[in-house]
Amino acid sequence: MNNLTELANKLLGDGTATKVIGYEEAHGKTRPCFCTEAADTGRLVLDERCTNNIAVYLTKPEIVGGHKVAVTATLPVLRTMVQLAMENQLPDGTTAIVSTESGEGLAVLPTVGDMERVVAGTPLDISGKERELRERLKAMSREERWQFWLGEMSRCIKCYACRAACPLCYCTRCIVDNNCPQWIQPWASPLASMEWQISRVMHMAGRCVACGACKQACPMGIPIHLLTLSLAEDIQNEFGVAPGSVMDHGNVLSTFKPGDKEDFIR
Amino acid sequence: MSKIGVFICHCGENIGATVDCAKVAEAAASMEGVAFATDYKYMCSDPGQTLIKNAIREHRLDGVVVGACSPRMHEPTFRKACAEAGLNPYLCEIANLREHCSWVHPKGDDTTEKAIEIVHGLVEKVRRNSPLTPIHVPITKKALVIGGGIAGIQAALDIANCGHKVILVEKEPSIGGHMSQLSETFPTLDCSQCILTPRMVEVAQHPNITLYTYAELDSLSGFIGNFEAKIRLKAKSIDESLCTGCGLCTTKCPQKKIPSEFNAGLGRRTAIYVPFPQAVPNKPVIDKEHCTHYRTGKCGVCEKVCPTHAIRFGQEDRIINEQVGAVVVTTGFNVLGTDFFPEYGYGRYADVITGLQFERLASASGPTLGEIRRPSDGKVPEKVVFIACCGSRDPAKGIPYCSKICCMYTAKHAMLYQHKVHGGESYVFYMDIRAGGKNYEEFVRRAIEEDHVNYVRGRVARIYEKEGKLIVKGVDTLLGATPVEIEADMVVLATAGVSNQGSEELAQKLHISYDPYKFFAEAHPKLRPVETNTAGIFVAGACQAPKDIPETVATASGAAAKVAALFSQPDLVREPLVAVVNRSAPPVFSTCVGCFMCQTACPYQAIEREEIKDRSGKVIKVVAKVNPGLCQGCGTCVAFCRSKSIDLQGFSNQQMFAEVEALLETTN
Amino acid sequence: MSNKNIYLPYLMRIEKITDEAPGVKTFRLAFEDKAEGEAFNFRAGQFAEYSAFGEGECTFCIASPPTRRGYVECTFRRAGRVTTGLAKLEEGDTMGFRGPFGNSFPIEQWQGKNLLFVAGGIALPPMRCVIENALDMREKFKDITIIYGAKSVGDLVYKEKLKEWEARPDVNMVTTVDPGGETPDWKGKVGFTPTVLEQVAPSSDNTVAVVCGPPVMIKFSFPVLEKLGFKDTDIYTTLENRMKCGLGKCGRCNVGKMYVCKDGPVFTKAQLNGLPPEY
Amino acid sequence: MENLHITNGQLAQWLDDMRRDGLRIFAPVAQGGKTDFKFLAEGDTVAEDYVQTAQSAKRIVLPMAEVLFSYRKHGKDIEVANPGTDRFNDTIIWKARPCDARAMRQVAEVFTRDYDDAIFEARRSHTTIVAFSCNTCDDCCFCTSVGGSPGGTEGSDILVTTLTDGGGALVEVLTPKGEGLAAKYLAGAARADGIDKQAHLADVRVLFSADEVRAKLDGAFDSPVWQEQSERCLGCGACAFVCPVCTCFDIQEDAHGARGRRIRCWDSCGFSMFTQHTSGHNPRPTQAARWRQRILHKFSYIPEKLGEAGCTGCGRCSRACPVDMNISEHLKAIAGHE
Amino acid sequence: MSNDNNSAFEPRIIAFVCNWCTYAGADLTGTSRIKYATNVRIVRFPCTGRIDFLLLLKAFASGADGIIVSGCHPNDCHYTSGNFHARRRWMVFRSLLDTLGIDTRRIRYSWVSAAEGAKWADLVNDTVATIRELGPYNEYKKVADYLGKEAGDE
Repeated sequence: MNNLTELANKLLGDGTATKVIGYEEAHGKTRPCFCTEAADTGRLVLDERCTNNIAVYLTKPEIVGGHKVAVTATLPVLRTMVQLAMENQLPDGTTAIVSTESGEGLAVLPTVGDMERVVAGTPLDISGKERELRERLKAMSREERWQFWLGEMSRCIKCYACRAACPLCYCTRCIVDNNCPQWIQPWASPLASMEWQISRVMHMAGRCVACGACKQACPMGIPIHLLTLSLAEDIQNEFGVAPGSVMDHGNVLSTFKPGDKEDFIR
Repeated sequence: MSKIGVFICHCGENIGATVDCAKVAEAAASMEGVAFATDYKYMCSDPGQTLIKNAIREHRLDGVVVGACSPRMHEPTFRKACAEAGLNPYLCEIANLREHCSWVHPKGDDTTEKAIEIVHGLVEKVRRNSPLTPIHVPITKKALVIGGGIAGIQAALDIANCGHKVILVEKEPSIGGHMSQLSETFPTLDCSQCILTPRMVEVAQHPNITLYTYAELDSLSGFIGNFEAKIRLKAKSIDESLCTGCGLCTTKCPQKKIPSEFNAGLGRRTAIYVPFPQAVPNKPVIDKEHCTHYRTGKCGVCEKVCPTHAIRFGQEDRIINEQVGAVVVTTGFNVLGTDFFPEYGYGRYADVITGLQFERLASASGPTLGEIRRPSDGKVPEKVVFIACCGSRDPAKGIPYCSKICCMYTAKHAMLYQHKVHGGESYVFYMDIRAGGKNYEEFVRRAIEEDHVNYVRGRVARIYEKEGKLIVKGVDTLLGATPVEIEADMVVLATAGVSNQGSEELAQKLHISYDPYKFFAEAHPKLRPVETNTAGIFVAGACQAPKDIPETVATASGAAAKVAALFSQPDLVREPLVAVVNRSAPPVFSTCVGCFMCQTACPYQAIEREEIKDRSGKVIKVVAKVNPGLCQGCGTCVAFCRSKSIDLQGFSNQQMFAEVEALLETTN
Repeated sequence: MSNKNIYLPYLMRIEKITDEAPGVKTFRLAFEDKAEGEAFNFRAGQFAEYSAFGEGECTFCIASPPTRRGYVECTFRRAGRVTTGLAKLEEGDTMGFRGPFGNSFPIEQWQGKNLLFVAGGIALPPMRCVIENALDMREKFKDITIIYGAKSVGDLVYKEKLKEWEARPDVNMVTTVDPGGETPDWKGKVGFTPTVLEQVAPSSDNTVAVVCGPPVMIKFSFPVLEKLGFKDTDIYTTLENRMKCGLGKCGRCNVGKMYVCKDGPVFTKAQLNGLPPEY
Repeated sequence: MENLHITNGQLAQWLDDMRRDGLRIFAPVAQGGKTDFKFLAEGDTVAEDYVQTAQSAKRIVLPMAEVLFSYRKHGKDIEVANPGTDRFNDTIIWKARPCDARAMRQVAEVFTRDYDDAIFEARRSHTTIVAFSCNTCDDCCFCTSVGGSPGGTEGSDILVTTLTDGGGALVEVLTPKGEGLAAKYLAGAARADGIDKQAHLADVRVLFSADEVRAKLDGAFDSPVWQEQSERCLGCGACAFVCPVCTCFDIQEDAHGARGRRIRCWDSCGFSMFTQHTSGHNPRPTQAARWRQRILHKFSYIPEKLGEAGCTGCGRCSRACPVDMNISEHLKAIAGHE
Repeated sequence: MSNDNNSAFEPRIIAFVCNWCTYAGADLTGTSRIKYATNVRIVRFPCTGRIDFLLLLKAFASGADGIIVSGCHPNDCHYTSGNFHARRRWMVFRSLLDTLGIDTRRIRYSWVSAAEGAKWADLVNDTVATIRELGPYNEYKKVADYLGKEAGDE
């Protein structure tokens, strides 16, 4: 029995949790799984292959209703949990299980405060391929960017996998399902898809933890995470709020500073 | 709405000469949902209004667009007319064809076309209007005044004299505030206590005023007309009903070396004390921090000597609840201490004092009985230097603002010194003399010209002690930055007026905003100077910014008038143009998901949490709810809400969306 | 291969609007194209898709009976975008109509039997069609009993029809409102519809029952009927699943092996027993 | 109908010729890390190395969004414009998979039963499907479990089987439409003789029996299996939108003032809003109920009508699913469920 | 991207303004009889804080060539902070639009107080001139009419 299984069993056993949301291995990848009893926990894994953001389940009454939940949290998942807590969406008594910094051991974070401390000590770093893509996009002319995104948006099939996979898209009724007025055309077309993405990204402003779940979920391979990443970076530059960090009060868009920049206002 | 009436006003020539009004009406008649359209010379005239009313009745109109002057002009007129004809007034919209069209464009097809499009936009908007009814909020006609200085006293008396109950809360053992500490007041030099004391007594005796001294606000909840205040009555350790205020305890108390707050640290008081002889109420409190009994369990002299057995050592703080309809915040200000100024000795030199301390020296009730004697050795100073703008107007000290009162009181201090110490020499170092106010400039001139106070324009760089003298080194900028050095016996610093201790905490309890210096912020600096952004909470006096007595009293009376106006209504009637969080049938209840980000965006604390429960009382979800008593209808929350669960009545998403699309429709 | 665009609605002129209850209206619609109107046939129980141009399509039954030709009527409650759009229309305005769709009440098979109609609230319209159809051929049926209930007096729809039916000697008309929903001058019964049904206790002998109403009313009425001895094959109701196309294509109203828009909306209780409870 | 044997050069030439003639060709192209169908434009290269396109070619006959009719309001009158069916152009779907071609039949069944959908019919009649047999497959493929084959001809107008030994391709001309195309572009091609097509096909393992699944599903409505399987399902529409068989659609309004259009657009039974009434009542309120509907519809309800599963085993849903809702794994479980 | 046919092109501009400052300022422009271009259509909002970013997109989709968003100067907001919230929203929104390649030059943000009648006229004239120079926003309009053009083909 590995450490994770042991720990999960302990939490299930001592009543800390009645359901563990974690990852299991399947088809050469990992995927989310749910354990409610010791017999289930043997399949739990937690390593760098775990890329789904399973915090998405924390806002689903069907999953968490009537349960005390423990989540085996990767860093993006943990960031999400802290953000969810700030938005009153983290179910009471939710516990996080994380790998310790060395990667060897496991730690239990029983409170949001504990989670915040871990998150605060691990700032987000946008690098590698994402950085490259972002730089490439920046280097384009405006017209080129428009053509680039128009091309990408033309491939969108409006399946809303980006919405479904995003743990911070938890609205009871999404704006696209609101037809009074019909803010966004409900069918797939470049404009409707672009308007949807603009809405999604604006709604993510200052909230997105840059986990990349949206991109990973997109069956068409549209790099929509570039939009949230770009915005997150701009917000960090402008307001000093880093993606994945939590403001103690409100949100980037629900607060302001009297001295905010206004060089674009004439 | 689909029986819209459109009424195009010529406004005489004002619109008619530029816009083809008949054509606009004709175009409007063919718009979807329009049942009736006409034009008329003067819609706002009686016949014009009658025309609208008749059309509403005759065509059973369910919406009206009046194309006329700015809605800021006649929207109320036309809405009233609609109401008189039985149409909900909020189903009437005004198309601005004058200020936004005929007056700014030349006569021509483009202008008429624009007028048609403006009308079209509003027709599409009004088709989505909903009938609204004004919001009635009940009012508890009792006011809470926080702070018993002159501002609080004035506000309490004014409100009480209007026949309303007032609760006045003061954190010190006596009301009176800073004004009771002052000697004479500028520019009349009348005795501060002489004019204040009668007001203090009036407060104590007023049947409409309940006075709580040695008390502080614990918390405030609710909203305009309906606040609940929790007030902490700190334990005075006496039974006030038994105490006669004879003062025997204070004379017998063995702890006599406590610096007196009232005397700004220049005098001493006992542990059981009345802050000053004219205190209201004139009953002592025990300062637990210094009392031997509280510290060691011994002593108890006061208890023994008290003839009425009024001492209560076991007394505890008490919290009382008061329902009030309005709150006036008059918590005043403070002055910086001398220790704030390294260049002037960090407060180490006993004879470098603040202006407030000088007031006590000059006061007949002060520690020197009104004689100017220096604190260190009690000698009468022969040379006194007054330094204005100590801290004020000094961004480096973090106080860029002007403390406003210092110029005047410094002139007064110098003048009082000259009056009391004949042959004495006084110097005032200043940056600018700001003496705006009735008889103020004359007062300063009198100090200079009649009392021969030496005004030196320049900064003092340093003060140091040398052989019992304070060496004041500065420059005279009017003499080409000539260095000036004065051997003074005493230096008085006009230290900056700053916000009172705990003001930030209080602001947070009250949900009112404050500026970077923690002075409370008014709702509008010009037009709403005594209101805060939280409806029903008013501010007055120096808690907003340093103010002199006349201004303090004026704002206090202003705030009182606002309270009286609020209380003069049977209930509070508000425009229904407020935000609303949607509600629907189970199982959805509301599309609000309860993230409460809207709460952080609302400038008015108008968004509350509502628990939605099932039949058994179990909470199913917690959603936002707008308190219509507090909401001012700015709509910031509406634009912020991700799921569009909040909408603004009168400017709803559907209305604005339709108006925008309609204004652009002809291009499609 | 037919070249007809099956999504294209008939254009209908609104001839008459009746306010039935708060938020509830009845439209009488006439075909813009007279020839289309003359060729139009339907059966009691069928439904149609009604368009408010600019808002979309919405599904409700045809409320007028097929025996009265030249017009169709529909009754709806203002709820979502489309019904709100419809409610804004005025007499003389044009709207769209696509239908008739679905199956119907087998009214021919009921000849010679007693008929019991139990309806609640806004569900009287689908019933009205079959009631009037039956009344128009009154001699073919035995006793006709109508039990109709609503939340309050104000919520009763078809107030004129109710009076008309009440006045007929050959109809046993019972109206009821939920407790608390009565007005001082209310002369009908007070009580929930299933309860009143139990009180009235119509005989199940040689009787078919048609039950239309909100899910909760149906849920409580079925056991009462069962207790009264009605067989599942003699109890009819209509399902109101969400629909879009009405043509058995869009997939929305699929319940088990049925498409409510094509195989329904009329089902017997016996049929419902074989369907997953997804309605 | 005949079978032809063409060289690799001829195969390439065929495509080149059609492109040169300006035909509308809908073919797999690598884009954004995925291979998907698109109308070939100047410079596009038809993808070679891939198992399956992200989407099926379904949108040629059932676009993601299409205008059903348009209208204009004039006061109280409405003028409706039927866009007609003569606006469509001939389209060749190049390199469809046999599973896609087979799915077309099921899609067509929906739009032609009871009421003929003229718009759909017109689109379909303008479409020619040139399918390519699968030489390779992956773990998500399971056409053989649902009655299909990597070399199945059903639904195709022409089926091309590239020969794995590099010896060109077998071209099976299956319909008159296919014949027309072959006559024009493969006029000189040799007749195929003795080619063992089977030898060149991918080996798609049979994972379960569709009949067994169907039999199990008959009494499975209340089974806990739905809850178990769907727990991780996120409720997005990716599976339905990439599915070659799914046809659920929505009818929506595109209205701007006096003008408007009625639009048909894709929808999915996986969305919670799909069945939700205006009142908020939802006959399928949980993801478990929606997952059950998806499986029952494809493997129980459709077989009842068509005699075969509403699934051709293309495996796209499994590949597209962000949380690995692997359909064959679930079906295997159902087949083995007691 | 300039337009060959600029002289014939009349930009369609829609202005989103707050009731208390800019709307009143535009009223003052009228009262002062200062003339400006007819191209602008004003939509009145209680506060800039109320203006939804989607409404701006809707304006472009409906055929606007340019947009003005204007409200109270900082610290002058009738509701204290609506304009501050709006300012943040527009900062973030602009950055996103720019990432997407939407032409942010076509959205003009301004503060116009109730006393700045002349500034309003200048703002409108200036915006009209800018948009005239940029030409019609065909890029966006073309995409907006996707169903009419491309989907019919598919």
